[in-house]
Amino acid sequence: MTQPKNLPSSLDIILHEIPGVRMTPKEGRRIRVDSSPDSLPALLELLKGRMGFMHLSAISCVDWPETDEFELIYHVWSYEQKSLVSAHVSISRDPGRFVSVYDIHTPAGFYERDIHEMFGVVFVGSPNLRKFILTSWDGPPPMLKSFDTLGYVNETYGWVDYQPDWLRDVEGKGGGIES
Amino acid sequence: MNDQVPVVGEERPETCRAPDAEERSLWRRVMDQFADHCRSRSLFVLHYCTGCGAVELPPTITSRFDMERVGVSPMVTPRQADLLLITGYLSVKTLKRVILSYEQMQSPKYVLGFGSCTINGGMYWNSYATVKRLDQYIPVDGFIAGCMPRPEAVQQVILDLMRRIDSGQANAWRDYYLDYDTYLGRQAALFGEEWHTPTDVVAEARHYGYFGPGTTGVHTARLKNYTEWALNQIPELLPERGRNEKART
Amino acid sequence: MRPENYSPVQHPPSHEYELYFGPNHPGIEGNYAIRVRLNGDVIQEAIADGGYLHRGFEKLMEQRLWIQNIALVPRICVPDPVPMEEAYARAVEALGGLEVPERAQWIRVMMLEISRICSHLFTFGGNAATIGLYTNMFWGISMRDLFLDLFEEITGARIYHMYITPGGVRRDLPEGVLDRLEATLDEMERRTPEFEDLFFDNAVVIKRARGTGVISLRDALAWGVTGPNLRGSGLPSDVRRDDPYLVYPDLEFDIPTEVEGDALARMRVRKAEVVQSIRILRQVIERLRGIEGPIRCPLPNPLAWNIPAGEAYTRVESSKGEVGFFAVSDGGPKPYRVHVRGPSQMHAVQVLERVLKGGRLEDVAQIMFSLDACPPEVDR
Amino acid sequence: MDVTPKYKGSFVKPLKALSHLFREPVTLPMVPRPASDNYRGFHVNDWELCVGCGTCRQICDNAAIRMIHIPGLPDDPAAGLKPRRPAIDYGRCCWCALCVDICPTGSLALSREYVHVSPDMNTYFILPDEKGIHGLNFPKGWAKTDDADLLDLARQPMPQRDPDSRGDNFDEIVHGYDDQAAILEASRCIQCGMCHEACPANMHAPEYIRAIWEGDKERAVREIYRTNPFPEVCGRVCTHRCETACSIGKRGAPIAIRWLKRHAMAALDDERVRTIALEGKVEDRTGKSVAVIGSGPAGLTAAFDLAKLGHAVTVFEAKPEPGGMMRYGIPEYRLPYDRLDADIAVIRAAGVDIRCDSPVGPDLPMDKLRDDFDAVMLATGLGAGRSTRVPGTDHPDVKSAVALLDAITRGESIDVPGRAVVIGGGNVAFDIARSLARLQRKTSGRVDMTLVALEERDHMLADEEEVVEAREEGVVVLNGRGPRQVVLAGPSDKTLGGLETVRCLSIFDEEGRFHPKYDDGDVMLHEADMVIEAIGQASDTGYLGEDLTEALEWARGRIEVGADGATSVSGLWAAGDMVEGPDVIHAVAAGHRVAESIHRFLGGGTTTLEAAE
Repeated sequence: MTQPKNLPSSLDIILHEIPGVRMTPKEGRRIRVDSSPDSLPALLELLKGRMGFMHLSAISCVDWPETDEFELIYHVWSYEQKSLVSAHVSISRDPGRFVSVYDIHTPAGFYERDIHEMFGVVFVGSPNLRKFILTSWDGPPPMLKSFDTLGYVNETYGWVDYQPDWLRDVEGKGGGIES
Repeated sequence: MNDQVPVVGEERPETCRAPDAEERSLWRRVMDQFADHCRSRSLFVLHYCTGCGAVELPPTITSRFDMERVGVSPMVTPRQADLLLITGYLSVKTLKRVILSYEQMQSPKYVLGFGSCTINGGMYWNSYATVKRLDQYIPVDGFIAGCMPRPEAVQQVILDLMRRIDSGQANAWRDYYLDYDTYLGRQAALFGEEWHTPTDVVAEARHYGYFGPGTTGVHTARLKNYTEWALNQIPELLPERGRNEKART
Repeated sequence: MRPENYSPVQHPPSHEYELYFGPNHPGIEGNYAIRVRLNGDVIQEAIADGGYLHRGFEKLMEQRLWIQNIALVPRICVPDPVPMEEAYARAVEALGGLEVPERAQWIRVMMLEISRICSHLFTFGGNAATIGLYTNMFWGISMRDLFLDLFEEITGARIYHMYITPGGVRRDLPEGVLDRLEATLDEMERRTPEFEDLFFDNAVVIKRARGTGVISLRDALAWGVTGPNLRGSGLPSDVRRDDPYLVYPDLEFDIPTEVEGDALARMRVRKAEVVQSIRILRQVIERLRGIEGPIRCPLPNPLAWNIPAGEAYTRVESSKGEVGFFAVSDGGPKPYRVHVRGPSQMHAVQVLERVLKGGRLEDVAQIMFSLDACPPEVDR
Repeated sequence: MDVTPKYKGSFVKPLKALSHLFREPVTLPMVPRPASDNYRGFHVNDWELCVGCGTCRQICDNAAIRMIHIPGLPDDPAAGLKPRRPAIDYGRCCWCALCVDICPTGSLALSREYVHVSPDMNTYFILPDEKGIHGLNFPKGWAKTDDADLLDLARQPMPQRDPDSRGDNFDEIVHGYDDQAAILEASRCIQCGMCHEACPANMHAPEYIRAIWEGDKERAVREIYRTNPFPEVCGRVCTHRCETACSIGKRGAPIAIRWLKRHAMAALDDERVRTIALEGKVEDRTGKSVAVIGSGPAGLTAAFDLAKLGHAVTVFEAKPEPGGMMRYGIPEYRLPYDRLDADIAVIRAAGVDIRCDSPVGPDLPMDKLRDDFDAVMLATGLGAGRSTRVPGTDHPDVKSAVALLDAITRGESIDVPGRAVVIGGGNVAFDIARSLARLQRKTSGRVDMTLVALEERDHMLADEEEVVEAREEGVVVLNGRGPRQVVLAGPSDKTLGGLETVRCLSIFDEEGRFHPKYDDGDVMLHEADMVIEAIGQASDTGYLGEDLTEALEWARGRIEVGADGATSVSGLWAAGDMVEGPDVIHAVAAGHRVAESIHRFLGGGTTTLEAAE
């Protein structure tokens, strides 16, 4: 089974109905779609309703501090077209707020909760944004690029200071661990 | 009962200590050694999969590597378990449950750390979520190298532990009583000042005869608030408290 | 025992209560917890509670070189590590434009399928144990161990192989390992009827598992169920077939399905998948004997390896469902971002919460096992 | 829920499990099984092979490897040996074996031992040797294989002229890497730093290689100029001690560090290079003045450093152009004069006053220099050729290589001999042999050039590529032969007939002194019109004057100096070939040391250019 040749063109027709959307076919059943934040729910709705992109494979979030943006990527798969559309939207980092797509794709519930936990993005309308993984965490959202995990670790936990016999011998001779 | 529930405001500074071997009568020494021997031949492992290493426990317990032939078998409740296997990395969230489970186990109890993660952080040395050194939070009787240790290595560490129990050398559990204040301090540093557990370790330390200078201190002093709160929650204990107060006045 | 930092609450009526199921509980797979609100023994509400195995993988991967991450990825899913390696390697290959040599592709398929069998045997054992049938567990685990021996021979490690690397695999197959794999497959086939008798034809199993934890196809699609669980509800969908990778298009295999969508159906799908995996492996053995060549494309010096900026989303069919890796490179020596989509992220949280509702307390463990949820994959 | 009762179980079927009662048990004995052939157990490290490069530490994802300095192990920067070995923290290790797959020497491997049990945490930090963690000599498990090597052991080929197109001209042979090849070559570097320590001038090779890999040529040039004001020269003719020490070279071809330097320099225009080179130049003048005698690499390096530190530096050069041996010794096909000029232009731009055609002597007495300047540095090199002094060498057609090379550089017309023999096996011998061969081809179209070296082929003093390229150009290289006498064409003919050589049995005596032994039975005559001696040079220090020669301390014909180049006479320094050999980069290193010492002497304190950065 190969990718239907007409998929990009038929997608194109649909995508013309939504403002602010650009499509880039990529290799191997992957299509990248860049969307404006406002158009995203309509885009997912259309993809689901008209083209059968009903499986929300994942929502990925990428932190771009340089442009002060969060990039959200919605990966939707169509069991009929056997293709994956990755819809990219960029939202402002402060405040990181976006609309939930839970009413279109149920799995979004978990992914939005996860992104909320790890990046601090608030999804308006998401059914459950309570903490799940980081219940005993009160620091900043750890996946932010600004969070320095090694720095935190050095501050919070202790390391073993090994003193094996061979090391003492070597140190006695003037050697030792090199920095 | 007096031993188990310290009364609010009551100072009991004196330490107590279980008799050393030479102080014990011959009969007791023989009986203790016999008990150690029996204990080493029937270790119940708490069924708690704390990390990746747990995936090698089913093979260890089941037919192929069959640890049951030396009396090691899984136990579902901490109350009846002797051995707590920390099978790899511990997230902070899990460590809380591990400490709660550990405190529920009856002494003497043993802890084994599996693999790199329990020794010095392992693979996840720069992860914000996992604890780097297990022995800072609970006393550990032994470690195994590996990531993860294979069943034969697990067998060897358990056999080693059995040997040490048999010869009366596996006594890390006593450290928890003797240094409870330090352990509690480290736990609280990680979990926050609110941290407390339902088990009254100080009273247990008295009970087992390992109430030392390090058992109480600045950190355990904080627990009094919670003890008082607990006493108020459990009505049956209240007359007890009244009686003690009366006796004091 | 009361949970830590407990605060007093108004006691509910005695027939309605809340129960902490896990993380320290024999009936739970891995270090995971479910809070259930019960009326009698009927579950009113289930709330999944994860994070006990959280290590911050996605953060850690941003701190390590592209090559160093091959050591990290298998640890995302303990019972079925190979698909994680494959998904990561393929993401790097897609970003870096690497071509995997043919022999390496076949070896990778072999690894993936052995891993699938191992994982299914593990689940089979665990699932039986939750119904109280320990013989199955003993059989399943010791059968799996024979495959782990093969892993050890090929990769030098039993559980975490760290064998698949971007561009191929790390070592060629040792001499004669294909024969031993064939012998193990023979043994597996010989044992399959016994497993059938012991488990699938066992009245206890059928009574317990039939009609338990039912997911209709409609719900399965809506809730994002994938893998054997989705096929247990009737949709013949498989990433290996729909979004093919490696040499799967050259292989003949069926996609087994069941229509009931209950715990039993899901287990039957897994059993049928093991048969298909054996079928695939026999073809792989046949082909591997005739393919010589390099096992890895030339890689740049791993200490000076910048991958061109871009992004890639790769999917792999693991024993638990669809694994997805979304890797973003900013042109640097380390990944800018890797997002791991584990199938259990759906199965163990939203799906489990929904399926448990209205179920019975004693079925919690069984349902969780029948969904083959893998907690480390949820927590990452 | 309505479910079709498709399956109907039986209570009897599971009883089949009872048949297992009579099967062989799957249970294994309770001893650790032997692990598989490529098992990843505990580390083993062959200390004989390990060079202490620390690449394992770099690749380790878990920071589990620390390098331990162990006194008593071989410590030889020039050979790329560091007295340190990796120690592994089994509280971190994940047995991914990337350290094994990247190990440049192949010393590190994983054994098949996998049981280590102890309550003592200190036992989890181990210093692996070849016996393994418990000294039990378990067999090796996961070890390096050819197809799994993570390092690229092959060098990027260097495009260069083929023998046909280079044999009759003095155009540069090497073309230099293009950007792509340079990045690929730089990417092979594992940043172990062996080259840095092996380099006499301690050049920051890892840093500039990394900068080239990142495409940042400016940073590369900046790193190069931190320690070397002759990058154009050293990028071409350096004896590259760094490449000898390179860890990759232990099993493969070392990184082409020299050519990468050449590439970085070629990538920037001279103007930009000058700006970068003069960064950090002190603006304030100190008011002190320094005289440097000789404009070779040692003198000019010191001059450059001192000028950057704010001193007024004047260089006195006897010859018409600056550069010393770099110009008058090294042929143009190896080092084009315009590239040398580029380096010198940078030094001039730093404010160094180079006065050519100014020999120290009657017109410019040494005493006057010492009076006029606050400090004087001698860097006059080895300008005079030495003779073998075998019979017949006083013949006018027996020439010194140095003098001939000098004449070729000056463009003086030479009577190109139809047939020539060169005595010597060093780089100078090849320089003159190849230069003359070019002239032969240019004038007569054919080459008849024989080079006679005392050393065997495997122990030639010259660089390997010199030997190979000379042969390609038609030079006949004869090894293991020593000169016996220069013979005349006939008993009455005064013209040169050729050179007689004998087989050399050994070069050094038991005490390691130069004392060749010959087999007098094996004599060969090489007919020639010219014999050139290239067996070493001597310094001509006549300009010093008798008083100063008397005042200085000498050792074996060379001025004795301290580690910082200061002579026994206050205010006088000496460096370069006249003090110690043998090549440009050593001279550069010596120049730096002298500059630092002079700077301190002039009251500059301990501030150095390195520190000023």
